[in-house]
Amino acid sequence: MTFLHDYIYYIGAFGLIFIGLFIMLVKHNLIKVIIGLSILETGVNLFLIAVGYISKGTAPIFSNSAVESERMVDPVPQALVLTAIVIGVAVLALALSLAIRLYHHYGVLDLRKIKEQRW
Amino acid sequence: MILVISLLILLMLVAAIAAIFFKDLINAVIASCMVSLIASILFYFLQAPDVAMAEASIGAALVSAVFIIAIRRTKRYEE
Amino acid sequence: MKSIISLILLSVIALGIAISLDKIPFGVPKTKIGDYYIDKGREETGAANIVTSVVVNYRCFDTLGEVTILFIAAIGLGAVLATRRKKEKREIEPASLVLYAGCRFLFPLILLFGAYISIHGHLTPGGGFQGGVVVASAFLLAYLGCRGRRVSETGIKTVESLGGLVFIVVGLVGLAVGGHYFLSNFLSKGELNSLFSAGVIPIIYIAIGLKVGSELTGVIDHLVEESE
Amino acid sequence: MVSPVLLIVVPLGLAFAIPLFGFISKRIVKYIPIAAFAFNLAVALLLIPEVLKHPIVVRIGGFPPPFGINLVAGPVGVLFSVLIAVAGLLVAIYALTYIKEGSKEKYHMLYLLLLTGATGVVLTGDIFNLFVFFEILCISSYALVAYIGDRAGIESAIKYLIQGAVGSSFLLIGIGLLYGLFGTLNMADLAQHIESASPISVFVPMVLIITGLGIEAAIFPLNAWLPDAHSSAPSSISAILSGIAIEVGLYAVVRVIFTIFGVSSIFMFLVFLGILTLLIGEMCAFSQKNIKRMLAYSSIGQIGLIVFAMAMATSLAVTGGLFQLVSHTLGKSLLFLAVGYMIYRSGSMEISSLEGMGKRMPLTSLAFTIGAFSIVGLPPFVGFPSKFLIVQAALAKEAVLFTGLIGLVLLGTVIEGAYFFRVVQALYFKKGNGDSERNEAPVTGLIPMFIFVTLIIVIGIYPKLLTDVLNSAASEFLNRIDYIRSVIG
Amino acid sequence: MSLEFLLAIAFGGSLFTYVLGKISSKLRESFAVLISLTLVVMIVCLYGKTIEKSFYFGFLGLPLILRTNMLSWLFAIAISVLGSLSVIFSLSYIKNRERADFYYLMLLLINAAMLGIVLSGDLLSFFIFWEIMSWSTFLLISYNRGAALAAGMKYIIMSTVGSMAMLIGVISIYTTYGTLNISEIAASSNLASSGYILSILILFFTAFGIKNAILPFHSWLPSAHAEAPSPFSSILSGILIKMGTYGFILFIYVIVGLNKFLNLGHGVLSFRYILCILGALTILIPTFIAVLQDDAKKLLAWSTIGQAGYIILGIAFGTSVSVAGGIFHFFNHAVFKGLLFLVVGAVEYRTNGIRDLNSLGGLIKKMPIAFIGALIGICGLIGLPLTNGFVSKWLIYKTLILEQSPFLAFAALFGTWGTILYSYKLIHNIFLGQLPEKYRDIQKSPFSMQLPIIVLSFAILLFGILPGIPLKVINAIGVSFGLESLSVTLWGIASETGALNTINLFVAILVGCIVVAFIFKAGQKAISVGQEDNYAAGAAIPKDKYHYTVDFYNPLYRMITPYLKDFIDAFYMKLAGWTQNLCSGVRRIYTGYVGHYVMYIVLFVALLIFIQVKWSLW
Repeated sequence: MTFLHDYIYYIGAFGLIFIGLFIMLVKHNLIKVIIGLSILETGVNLFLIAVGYISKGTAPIFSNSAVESERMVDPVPQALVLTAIVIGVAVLALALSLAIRLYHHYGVLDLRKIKEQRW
Repeated sequence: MILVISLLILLMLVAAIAAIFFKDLINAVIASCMVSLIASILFYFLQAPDVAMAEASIGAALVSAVFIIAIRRTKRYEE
Repeated sequence: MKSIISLILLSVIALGIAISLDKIPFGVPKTKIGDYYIDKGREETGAANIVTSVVVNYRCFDTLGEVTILFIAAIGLGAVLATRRKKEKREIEPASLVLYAGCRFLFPLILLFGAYISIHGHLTPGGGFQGGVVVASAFLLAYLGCRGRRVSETGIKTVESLGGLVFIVVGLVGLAVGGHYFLSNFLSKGELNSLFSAGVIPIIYIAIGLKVGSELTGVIDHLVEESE
Repeated sequence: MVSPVLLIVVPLGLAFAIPLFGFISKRIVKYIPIAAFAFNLAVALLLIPEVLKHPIVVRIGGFPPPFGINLVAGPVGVLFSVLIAVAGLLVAIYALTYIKEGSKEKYHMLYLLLLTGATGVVLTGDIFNLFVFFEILCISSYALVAYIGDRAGIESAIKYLIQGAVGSSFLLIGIGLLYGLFGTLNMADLAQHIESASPISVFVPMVLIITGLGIEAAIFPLNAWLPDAHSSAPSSISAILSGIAIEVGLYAVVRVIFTIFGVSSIFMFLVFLGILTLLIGEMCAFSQKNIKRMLAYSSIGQIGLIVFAMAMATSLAVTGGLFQLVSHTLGKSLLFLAVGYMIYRSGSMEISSLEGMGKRMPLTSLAFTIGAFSIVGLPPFVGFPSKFLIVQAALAKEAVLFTGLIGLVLLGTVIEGAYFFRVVQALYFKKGNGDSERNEAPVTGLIPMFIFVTLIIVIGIYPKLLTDVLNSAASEFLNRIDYIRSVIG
Repeated sequence: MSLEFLLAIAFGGSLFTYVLGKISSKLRESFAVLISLTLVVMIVCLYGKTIEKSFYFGFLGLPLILRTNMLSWLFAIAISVLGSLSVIFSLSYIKNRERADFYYLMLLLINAAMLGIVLSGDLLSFFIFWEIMSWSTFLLISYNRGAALAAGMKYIIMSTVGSMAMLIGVISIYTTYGTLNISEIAASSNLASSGYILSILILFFTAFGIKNAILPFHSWLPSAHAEAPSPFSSILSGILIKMGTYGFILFIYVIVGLNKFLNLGHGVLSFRYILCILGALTILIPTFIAVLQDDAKKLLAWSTIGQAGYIILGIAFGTSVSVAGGIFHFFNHAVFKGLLFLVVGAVEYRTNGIRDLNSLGGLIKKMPIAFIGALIGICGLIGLPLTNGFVSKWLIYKTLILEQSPFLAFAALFGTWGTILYSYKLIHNIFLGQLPEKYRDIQKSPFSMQLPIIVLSFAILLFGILPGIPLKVINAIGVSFGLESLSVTLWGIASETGALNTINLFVAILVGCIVVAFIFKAGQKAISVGQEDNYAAGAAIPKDKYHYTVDFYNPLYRMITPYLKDFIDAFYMKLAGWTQNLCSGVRRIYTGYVGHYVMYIVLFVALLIFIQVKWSLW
């Protein structure tokens, strides 16, 4: 149980990261690769938040003065993840628009067939 | 509590793995949407409500919508 | 074959990361910076939501960069998807009545919700980003329900620009009056937990909200525009 | 006193304001980048004397360094800012008439933002802020590579994007690990605490960060995007990507290795990596038929040389590496600009289609020739003193190994000479097959080329212009204690 | 007269000529001649002066030094005189060609750079001027297009290899001695170990050997000389490759010093001996390859390599007589090879670019001045008495025989036989015999072409009859190296082992000529027959095929051809081919499939982590 408590978030986060990377490594379909990218980014975000977590902490919001005595979790990773999420969506949107244009030009999304730029 | 979380994480990983195998890209997108949703629940458990909101609205809703629009304009099935 | 190689490589990386993670125990406080923010954040910024104070004040340069990235994505998307052919009026299959009515009903509510989230970013969870995304999702809904309706591109661009400029100008005013620091919090902090508090934070967050909302709307607009 | 923060904020503000200017008049939009970089150049030049005395630390929002974000305008930062401003200004002038298709407004916005991101990367003193500016740089380059929207551009952009996204994810994981280990994001603060952790646990974040940044820096196994992207982008963007973007990536790698981690044990590995990058770049360029691809591969080779020089980590070597970096920026930007109009006139990127260009576009061909000679390292052009310094640094190591390695470097130079001389021959001494009437590039294209040529020759003849700044920049890289002291106090 | 002023005129003049060319071609030509003549006058004024002066701005903290002494002066005067003659020759040669501005710019730039090389007093400026010379030469070799492009590429690649070797050498010297000033290095080089000096010499001699085309590095030269414009070929062959010779002299005698040089290595394996052997081989093989050539300029190019062998042999042998012979032979070679290239250039000019020896002939009546030039030129080349070539070769033979080096002496003599063969072939196939139909109406060469030919022919005879004039300078150079002084008289050299006195020779040959002339007069008149007046059983004779100059020396060819394959060049070509294949192979790693690229990234990370975890290297 302590093992689960200590590592389950890390396992989840890096599980997502490696699944995302695996998709990007072995899949040929561009949309699939972008899905892999999105999973990878979710994993990274989860990992960052997990780093900042403090056992039995509360959210870093002073909604009223009563909670002050309690420990609060680290707000910095949350700020970082907010930024990272937005960066992620920016990259995904750009990637998908490129995919749409690529499909226009090539008629396929199979990356093995999109090899005009090489060597 | 920890068991619930473990179960959620397991579900999330299963959804992610499922995204590898779906030939129908819409299904894969829905799987990844599910990953995002569960992640946002986990964020909430990790005392990060701001991030949970952002992940839920961006990761689960907006990105999936963008994916679906993109799939509509390209091809639905992976060959 | 390829997946086996990939798995081997990934497991090597996993091993390395595990070694590193061993030094980062889960759930243990490790940072003096976070503590500093929690201790001093309220006095220094006047925001009840420490995450907001970090995002908009301590690390607001990141945030400036972040809205820039979204801005780039919106422009880039426009540049990539730009079509040279004229937009002609096409016959658009109208959405079902339920959807149409629902959209018309929900659209203002969602907008309101988004505005609320943006404005109360320094008090409650949420803020400009989340609010902006909610606003954008309202427009997404509008595209689903009221097909054929388009947001004016000029409007989006203006709001986008103005949002960014407000951010920068607030920063430059800070540079000019607020002790010569860019983006310093030069307005009065006000009383904690009240709407008009935390100096420039609400102003910046509203600007961010407008900017994020308009940018994401622009992104959706560009994507949907040609989808028929 | 001018604040270095203006270097970032003013171009950013102008970029945001471009749509508003666009409502007033479509014409003035294209002059905004010129105004922005002229301003930046002036500010950066004003900063130089002050910075040479002691680095300027700017606190954003007024919070002291480990708690707020800070900018560090040291000699390195200002050197790069000047470089970015010069290249940005000249390429913006070039783009006045070069960019004809697509939405010009979007092009100019993205262009401004790309260089703003680059300036941010070199000035920031916070590693997550570095990540953010790095993403600005990368994402705007993805968009600009795809800007024309033809097959090659889109294909290259998506490939670039996928690799770049993997890289930035690695970078973010690395930053997360560092934050978990040390609880801070400030680079000076990290550098201060880095020894307190066990080397093995610091190693993994270091590898991840180097990989993430190294993708933009085009170090050997990570550089597959470069030839595609550089050859498919519009030539003005190729000039910036090749002249600024990869240099800034390299800056980030070097900054991370030298200042944050301060690991001297990995330098030997980087020396070999640099040599490998150099040889592979030059060999790939040797058998190219496409001129822009050839130039792109040549950039890889040059980056290898710079990595090699930097990794020797002596004062002389880092000075030489920085000098090589400056000379590469000047030379390669000039080459891409010159090639841009040649391709425009001949309608093809094949080297064979450039035959006889010496007659059709004499001034442009001359600019190309001078750029090529400078890249190869022939005197009296700027490439020579930089190569000289690098060779000197390697021989000053007084080790047989380094003498052998410098032999390999110079072998790479011979290959480089071979393919550049071949192109020069094609320009001047082969009969063109098309029309041969004179059709020179427009004045706005020639002015930046002329300024680049002037810089190349003047610095080549009188390298002392640069060496003071380069020396203090090199010592900023090498003295991490001073850096930490100047930031944390 | 300051040296930087001289160089400023040389470089500035070349650029200004280009600018003037845009205005008017007349102006450009007169200005080019003016500049080159000014340089000659200025250098003549420098005679006997010793100046050493640092330039007012340095380069990367290193001072740039210009200096002149007797050695520099001898080279400088050769450069400026031959340079101005070839500019004058170019006036009509290049007149109607396109891109004449460029031609003059490069010609003057190369001359200026060569002056810079010989006038530089430190190795850095030496290297800078060397490089400027290298790339401008490349541009000018490629000027003729066509086959010239490949020749230019070959030249520049080999030259870059040499320059890079030299760059390492220069910087290595700087890191060891902390200075690049030649006289300071010379003063401190005694302290260095011979191993270090040997490695430095090997680096530099690679560079100089490539420029000087000694044997393993010669393969760029034939095509480059053949394809360059003829006035430039004469500079290339006469002066430019001799920059390598200058480097050899500078390093052996000035920087390293003779004593140190002679003591590098032992016996057969001594550095000096190896250099001599290389010189001897450079005489032997290229001379006979020259016999096989059918292209006049190629023939002269191979001959240049052979003659360069004599020079290297003389210099590397290292006695005072041999050094004097080597330097004198350099000077003479500049004169007569310059002359021969100009003659071939004149013929080429009139015959519209024909240099094929098989299709020329009988031009003696049409171009008498050129014929006389060629005759005197080949006399000098062979080393007939009363020409300057005789004196220098005599000095070299004498040393070799006196010092009892049979192989080297044999090589030198045998090389002369080959020289006679190809020289005769050259003059016979161009000027003697019958005039082909198509050259009936050929004109005499214009005056601007005749003038350089006349001047150079005169110089050959003058220095052949009065060798004391240059030998005095050369003796002074030798003395400054610490060699024994020779007793030079105006007519030759007086020494106890056999004096050289050209007056006696002159009288003897005059008498001999008169006797031969009488015998010739007394003989039968030859009957001249038309070229088509051949009997071939009534069949028409294809003129080109049965032209009697075709397959000159055919029996000899059959004898020596199998042994004279240029396997070194073949090896270089093969190497180039391998490099090309390797390069095409390497770039296949960029497969174009993104999955592979992502794999590279992941591989990089995994590899680093694996190494660190496994071995903890870092």
